[in-house]
Amino acid sequence: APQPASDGGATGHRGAQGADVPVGELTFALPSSVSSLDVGRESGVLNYLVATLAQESLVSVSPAGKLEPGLATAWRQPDATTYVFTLRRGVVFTDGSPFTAADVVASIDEIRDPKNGSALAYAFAGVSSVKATGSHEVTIRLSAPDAAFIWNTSPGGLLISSEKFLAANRGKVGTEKTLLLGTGAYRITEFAADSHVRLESNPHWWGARPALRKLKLSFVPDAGTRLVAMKSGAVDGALGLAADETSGWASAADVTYTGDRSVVALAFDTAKAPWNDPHVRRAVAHAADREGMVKGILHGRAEVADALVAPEMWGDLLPAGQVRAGYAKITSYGFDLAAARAELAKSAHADGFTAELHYPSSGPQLGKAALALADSLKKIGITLRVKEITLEAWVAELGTGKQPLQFLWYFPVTGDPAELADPYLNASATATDIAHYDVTAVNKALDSAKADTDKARRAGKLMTAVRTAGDDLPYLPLWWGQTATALSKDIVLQQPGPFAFVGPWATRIRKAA
Amino acid sequence: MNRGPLPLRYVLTRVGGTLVLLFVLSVAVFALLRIAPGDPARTLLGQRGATPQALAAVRARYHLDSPFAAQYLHWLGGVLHLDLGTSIRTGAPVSATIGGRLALTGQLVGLGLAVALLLGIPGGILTALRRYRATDRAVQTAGLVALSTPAFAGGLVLIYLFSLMLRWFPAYGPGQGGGDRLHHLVLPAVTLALSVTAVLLKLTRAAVIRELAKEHVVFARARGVPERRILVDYVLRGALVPVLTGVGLVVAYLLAGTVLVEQVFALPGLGSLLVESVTYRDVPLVQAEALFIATLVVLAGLVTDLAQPLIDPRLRPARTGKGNAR
Amino acid sequence: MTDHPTAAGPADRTGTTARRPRPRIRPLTAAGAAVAVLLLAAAAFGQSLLPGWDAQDIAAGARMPGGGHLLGTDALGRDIAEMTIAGARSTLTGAALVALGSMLIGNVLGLLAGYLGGWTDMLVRRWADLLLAVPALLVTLVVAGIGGGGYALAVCALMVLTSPSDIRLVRTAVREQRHLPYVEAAETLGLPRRTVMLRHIWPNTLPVAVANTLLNFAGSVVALSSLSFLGLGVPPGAPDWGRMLAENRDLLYTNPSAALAPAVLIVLSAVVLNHLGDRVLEVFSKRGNA
Amino acid sequence: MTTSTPTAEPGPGAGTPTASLLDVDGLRIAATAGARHSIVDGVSFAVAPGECVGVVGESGSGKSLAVRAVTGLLPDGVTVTGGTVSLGGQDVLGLGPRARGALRGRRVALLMQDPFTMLHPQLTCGRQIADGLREEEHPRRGRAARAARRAEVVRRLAEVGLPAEIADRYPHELSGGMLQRAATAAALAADPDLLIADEPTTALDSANQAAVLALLGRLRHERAMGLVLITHDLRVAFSSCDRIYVLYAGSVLEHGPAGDVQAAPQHPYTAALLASEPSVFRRKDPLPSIPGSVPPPGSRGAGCPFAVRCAHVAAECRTAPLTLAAPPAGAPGADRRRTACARIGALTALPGAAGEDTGDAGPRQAREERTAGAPHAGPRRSDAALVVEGVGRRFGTGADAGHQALSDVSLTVPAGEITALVGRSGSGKTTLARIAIGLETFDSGTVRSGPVELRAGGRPGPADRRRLAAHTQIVFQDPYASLSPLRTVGATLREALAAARRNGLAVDGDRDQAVLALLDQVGLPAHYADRRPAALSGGERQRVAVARALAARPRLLICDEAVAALDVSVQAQILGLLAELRRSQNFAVLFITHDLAVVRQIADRVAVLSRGRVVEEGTTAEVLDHPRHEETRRLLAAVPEREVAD
Ligand SMILES: Nc1ncnc2c1ncn2[C@@H]1O[C@H](COP(=O)(O)OP(=O)(O)OP(=O)(O)O)[C@@H](O)[C@H]1O
Ligand SMILES: Nc1ncnc2c1ncn2[C@@H]1O[C@H](COP(=O)(O)OP(=O)(O)OP(=O)(O)O)[C@@H](O)[C@H]1O
Ligand SMILES: [Mg+2]
Ligand SMILES: [Mg+2]
Repeated sequence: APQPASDGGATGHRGAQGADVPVGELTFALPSSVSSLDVGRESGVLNYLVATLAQESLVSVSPAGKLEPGLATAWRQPDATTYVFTLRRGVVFTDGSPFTAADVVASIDEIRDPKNGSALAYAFAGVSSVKATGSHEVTIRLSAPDAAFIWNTSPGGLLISSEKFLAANRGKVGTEKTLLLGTGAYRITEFAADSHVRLESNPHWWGARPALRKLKLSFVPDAGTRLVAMKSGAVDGALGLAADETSGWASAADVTYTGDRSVVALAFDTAKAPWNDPHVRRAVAHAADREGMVKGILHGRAEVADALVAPEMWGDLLPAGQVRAGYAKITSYGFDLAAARAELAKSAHADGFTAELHYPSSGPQLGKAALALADSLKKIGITLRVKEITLEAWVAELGTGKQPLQFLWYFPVTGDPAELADPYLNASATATDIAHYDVTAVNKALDSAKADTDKARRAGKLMTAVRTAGDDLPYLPLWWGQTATALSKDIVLQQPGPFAFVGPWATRIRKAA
Repeated sequence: MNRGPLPLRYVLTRVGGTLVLLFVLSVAVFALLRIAPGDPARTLLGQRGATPQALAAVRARYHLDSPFAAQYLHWLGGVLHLDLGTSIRTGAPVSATIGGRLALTGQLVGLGLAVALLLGIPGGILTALRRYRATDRAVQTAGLVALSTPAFAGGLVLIYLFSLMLRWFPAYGPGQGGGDRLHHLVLPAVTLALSVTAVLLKLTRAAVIRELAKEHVVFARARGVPERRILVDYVLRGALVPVLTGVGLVVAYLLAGTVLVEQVFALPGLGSLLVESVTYRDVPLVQAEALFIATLVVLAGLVTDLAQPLIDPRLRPARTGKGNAR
Repeated sequence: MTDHPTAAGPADRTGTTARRPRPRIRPLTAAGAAVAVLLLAAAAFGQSLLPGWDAQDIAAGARMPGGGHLLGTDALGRDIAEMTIAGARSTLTGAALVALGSMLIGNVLGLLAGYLGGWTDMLVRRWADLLLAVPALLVTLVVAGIGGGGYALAVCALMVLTSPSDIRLVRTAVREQRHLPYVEAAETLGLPRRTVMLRHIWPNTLPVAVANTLLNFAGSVVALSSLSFLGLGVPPGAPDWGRMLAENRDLLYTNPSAALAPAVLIVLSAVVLNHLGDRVLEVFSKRGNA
Repeated sequence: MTTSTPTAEPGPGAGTPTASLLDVDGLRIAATAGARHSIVDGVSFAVAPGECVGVVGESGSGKSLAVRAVTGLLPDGVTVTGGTVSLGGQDVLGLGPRARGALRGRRVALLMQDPFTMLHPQLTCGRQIADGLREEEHPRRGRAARAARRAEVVRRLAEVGLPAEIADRYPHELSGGMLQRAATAAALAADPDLLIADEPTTALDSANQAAVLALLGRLRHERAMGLVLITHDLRVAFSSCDRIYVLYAGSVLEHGPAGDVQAAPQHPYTAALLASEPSVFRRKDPLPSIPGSVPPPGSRGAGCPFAVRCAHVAAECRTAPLTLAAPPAGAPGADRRRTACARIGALTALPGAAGEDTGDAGPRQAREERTAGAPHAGPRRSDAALVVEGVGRRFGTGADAGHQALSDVSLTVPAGEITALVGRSGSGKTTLARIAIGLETFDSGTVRSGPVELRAGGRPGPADRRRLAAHTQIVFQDPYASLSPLRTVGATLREALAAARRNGLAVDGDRDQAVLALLDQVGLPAHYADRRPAALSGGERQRVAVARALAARPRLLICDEAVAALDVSVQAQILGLLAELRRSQNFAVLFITHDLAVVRQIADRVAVLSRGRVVEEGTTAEVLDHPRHEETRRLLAAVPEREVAD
């Protein structure tokens, strides 16, 4: 299995060792509110942190990003469009009912039902049928080959509940009264929307009993309050901290930074002036002081991005070394205002122009980056107006194509480069290709990679697509993000990696040795 | 004191006026949410899942694409049956969601109001009695600073002092159970009360000073009515109506303050619910909550209005015309 | 003290020709006025006197005080001291706009309602009641939040929502003046009603309106910075105390001055404005011609 | 400035009763806020049990402050700076606030001017009377005690002539006269030895005035209580007090037995005051007045404060310290009197109220002269300045019963004549005046104000308002609110002139010149054009108000109680001014007043209004000398004047 790249991986103070003794109850702060536990309903990043403790998927993802057995002990792919999962036996839901194939089918059908408007619907959009082909066997057929599909059966795309439960509680799942039902390592015992969730370990879980018996996740949206809570000992740790927030935390906690595979990029609409002019895009790329942004705005807690796809996203497709080598060949546009001016002079907009860039209020670091960019663009004659809008408005704006210059801010849920490459670089993905990037070679490479079951060949095709796009600059990748986990000095989180929070992360909490 | 019954006409006019006010407000809120740009369906589906079919399904489910009047009537019909719809974001019934938050915010506002009343009114009386002296100036200055400090900044300072330095009170969260809840709500309530206390202080001080200067107070002194009785029965009674009106008005301040205070202290109350619902454009929730808050404020106003004739006989209908001296 | 008689009978004879002593200017008030002038000067000239206030040094990032930066720098490497001075403009302008706009609305509607009475009065009063029934900050939050977070929208919403206090105040003041002999004398001179309203009544209601405007100004500084704290308010990058406070809050435990400087100025300007407003009211109510 | 020396004080031998209830000696009061200046400069007076002492003097002379100092209730911003006050032999100035508070109610109580503000609006009258009862005699706790208190309250109400049910009434449910009685009962609740009544009747109409004065007199006798009556109304003081102190600008200028002082004043100020008081029985032609006005505190020179206005002033008056000395023997009651006039020896008998003054031709002759030109049959309608016919006005609509302020009122104001409108408070005088000038609507009847026909039920339109403005102008009662506080006198007058020009008056010459001419007409110096109202005295303000009205060269001037708020000296000035202007400009005047003496002094005709109806109308002489209607007789009877002339 590929190890996380050294600079994208954990940079904690101590090794992830811990004593194997039971831990009573811990409280962790989460940085914003959760008002529904159902990830299909409220598709925030934080819901996953909670839901993956209580619910499982067919396959699981190791902290390093490797696909491993989950509720399916094995899976095979008889042909390019068929997946057969053999389910684990003897598993029970936390309400005591046994886990069977019908539950899997019901869970997937729930997501696919357009009436439910599930946020996960995209993951099963290419599925033509889901059938229980035995009491403990499920067969999924796709309408077209999709080599990355297996990732959609990991917690990022599917969390399984019981058929009976789903039928009885349609539309109410994840609320205070109707908690999540799953087979996971923990059982949710209490949920107060926008306040906290309580969980306790599930004695009937099929895995090893976790050391941490009970935990409480508190939602503390205010950064200052969060820090005071840590300093005053009201919480034992905090998850999902923004990189720029952690400066005050060092004295109170151990802070671990891990690449979270997320990417922040600028998307140029290549179908619209002035962004259809590659010189303009290059001028902007040269004017973006990405090193400075990472250093200044993110306090060094991020990595300057060479491409849209973070290196960890290649998972077990391609060894880290080869990913880096491939990325190294992408034309790099270093910070160079003179070069930027020269590019702009070559363009059809030599006298400069005015553009607008919106960022979501939940991403202040994006705003700061935009301001930094505006500052240097001003020097080459481009006026960039920066505007803050709500996350809601920003999300709504993304697909509409009204803004020719946009931020792309993406948190992947899988460990496959296609998750980003397919929607954003393939011209056939009309809803998501916000750059309207349409290069035949790239389209072809992506299409054939989709059907290719050979890992190496597929990796090659994807790399071609990513590299070509890197040179063409429909997106200017700014940085690959990191997330910070702060834990009090007497506990540790084993194996903190870029995929640490895709699975039941709390099972890896230990008392510090 | 024998209290005549409340004038019926007065009560009816006030209650009728309140109902009209609420109706206009509900239309306004409803219109506002429809006019505003953005699309809750998209937010709901997130970045990845916004396929046209899914969008259409969501819109149909929440009646997002029917005409305005139809939407409003549908909603109003629901409201009259005590059905406020379901939250787009959580799928839970709006009434239950609001109901679930009500207790905490109610306690917060109640405690805040209690703090404000207990500090502001006696403070106002004290400063009025000691007017233009050192105590008065000191208290007034403190009030001025309290009034001028944004709630979130005040909250941060209090957290820093009392949670981090002195460790007297917890920094965040609602706590569990009566005593613990109270312990958790002390700092938020004080934060919430800061500016309102200052407002009540100012108001009470002005009202008491105005009353103290009244002829009837001088006359009461001049005929030997004991000082204490003058203060309680004459001065304070006279100041009651303006202070009461002020208390009715500060309810609005308090409710507005909860937004910031709940944010700072991570309290899951109506204020933070509103912020979240606004961010996600959870139309049914925002609508119901806005209306709910407006109703509270309007009711507070109504109560103070109706209380006035009870306190002030001049506002009651005269039993007989002015008699003539005989 | 009022100078006009009670409804009942001949004038109160205690109002005499003696001119009451002019209210002394207290040292505190003088200091307040000086601070207000300084703040206004910073708002007016700060940005031109400090041409480099928005110079970024992004690679250097947030620095501690020292090295030519009195209060350190923010995440974009901008000097916090200079930003704070430059920030007076947007904070105070926004709040002043709210206060003045509300004063304008309040004076126009209050004057019309108070002078004309009848239907106009009824409508204006209902309108004020309606606005009073909604907590201003909440509505601004909803309007600005849902309407797309525009600063202009927030200022306008706050302006409209602040106006009922002005409307009521001016209306009451006008109604107090409305039937005073000097107004009726102007009417019996055959002066047009507009003239009576604008030249006779209005100037006499002005002191209360001015005092209230100062108080509203102070309130708006606080309200706008609260909105900035919630992420609604001035556009990003603009120097604004509320925004700076919100943005630099995470520096609180490393470089407290980054967050404290704007916070202190918010509180200071609100205190000064509140104090001046109170004083104006006090002085004019003592003079008895408010 | 002076202190009255102890030797000049009325000693025991000087006829004052020995067991003094109140002894004020050399009391000084000064303002402490802002510039420190003296307000009361060493005032001494004494009150014996059962005695009624009157303190008279023009507005601002320090009457109220002096007695408030006695009760320890000085307002903020003024303090006692010297002298002694002893109540029943006990020096009270040295006592702490608590001890002084304990004296109030029992030793001394204060009754104030305005019955409408003196009682707490939210407490019943009974409750407020009970609050003052002595606690040891009427305990508050216990059922029986409460019933006893209630009975006591009823008894107290009966004492002031009010029925028991008043105990449960709130002040706003009572009339002014009833309120003043209730307040009196409250003031007497703790049975004080001394009652100080500070202008107790000023806010009442003459009928109520007389009743309240009678009540106070009766109570004083029944209770053998000392009574200090503060008033600016000389008639009131002389008719009901035993002794009189004349206060002027913070000093006592004269004191002595009421009858003696009235008959033979020993100070020119007293004499001038008495002279300028109009009489209800005869017209004084001209009515003497005192020039100028009371100097405000802080601008008083050395010597006699009255020197600047005194007709008999000599050099010594401006320098000699003020001392109270006995008048020369021979003056009535000389042994019991003191005067502060330094020239008392030099001045021969000053005219008193009894003395027939300057060139008065006698009442009947004057009357005949005046009425000779006017036909007895009544005024001619054709050239009348104002014709009111069958006018009715009802206030209040809908549910509450409403109040018929005017019913079927007809009145004619002939051109060039002064018509007085009299009636008790609330009779509808002001309402009628406001209707005549278009400030108030009316329900029925017709009103013709010169060329303008006003219609019932609506306000005049802009054109009518202008024509009305050119014909009719008004002077209001309250000089303090009559002028826009922010505008200078000049600006006010310029605006009036501009309005007059717009309304069709041909004003020739320069506007500033016209302003000066107006000021000159009302007897104000030119430099007053730059002053703001705050810098003017009440009389001066009223002159400006007259000047503003004159700017339009009206044919009808309505004066609504235009002199009611002024001191007699100033009232005389304004009355003289009006009479003279009427002569020179020949406009008609509708003169509203409740003071029959003023009517006698100025009016050609008089109409009596009672409860919204005109009950009597005729020439002044007819109506005042041979009243036909009950109401007129009652009004006349209420005038507190001893008929000295007839
Ligand atoms: N609180 C005060 N502070 C300063 N000066 C005052 C105050 N109260 C009264 N004065 C001044 O003291 C003087 C005397 O006032 P006072 O009220 O005793 O007069 P008065 O003789 O009772 O007059 P009036 O007939 O008008 O009641 C006036 O010139 C007045 O302006
Ligand atoms: N605007 C009004 N609304 C209701 N009632 C009114 C109004 N104006 C006057 N009245 C009533 O009409 C009656 C006549 O009042 P008006 O003022 O004309 O009396 P007045 O003779 O001028 O009395 P005063 O001597 O007290 O000035 C009074 O009972 C008064 O209460
Ligand atoms: Mg007085
Ligand atoms: Mg009147």
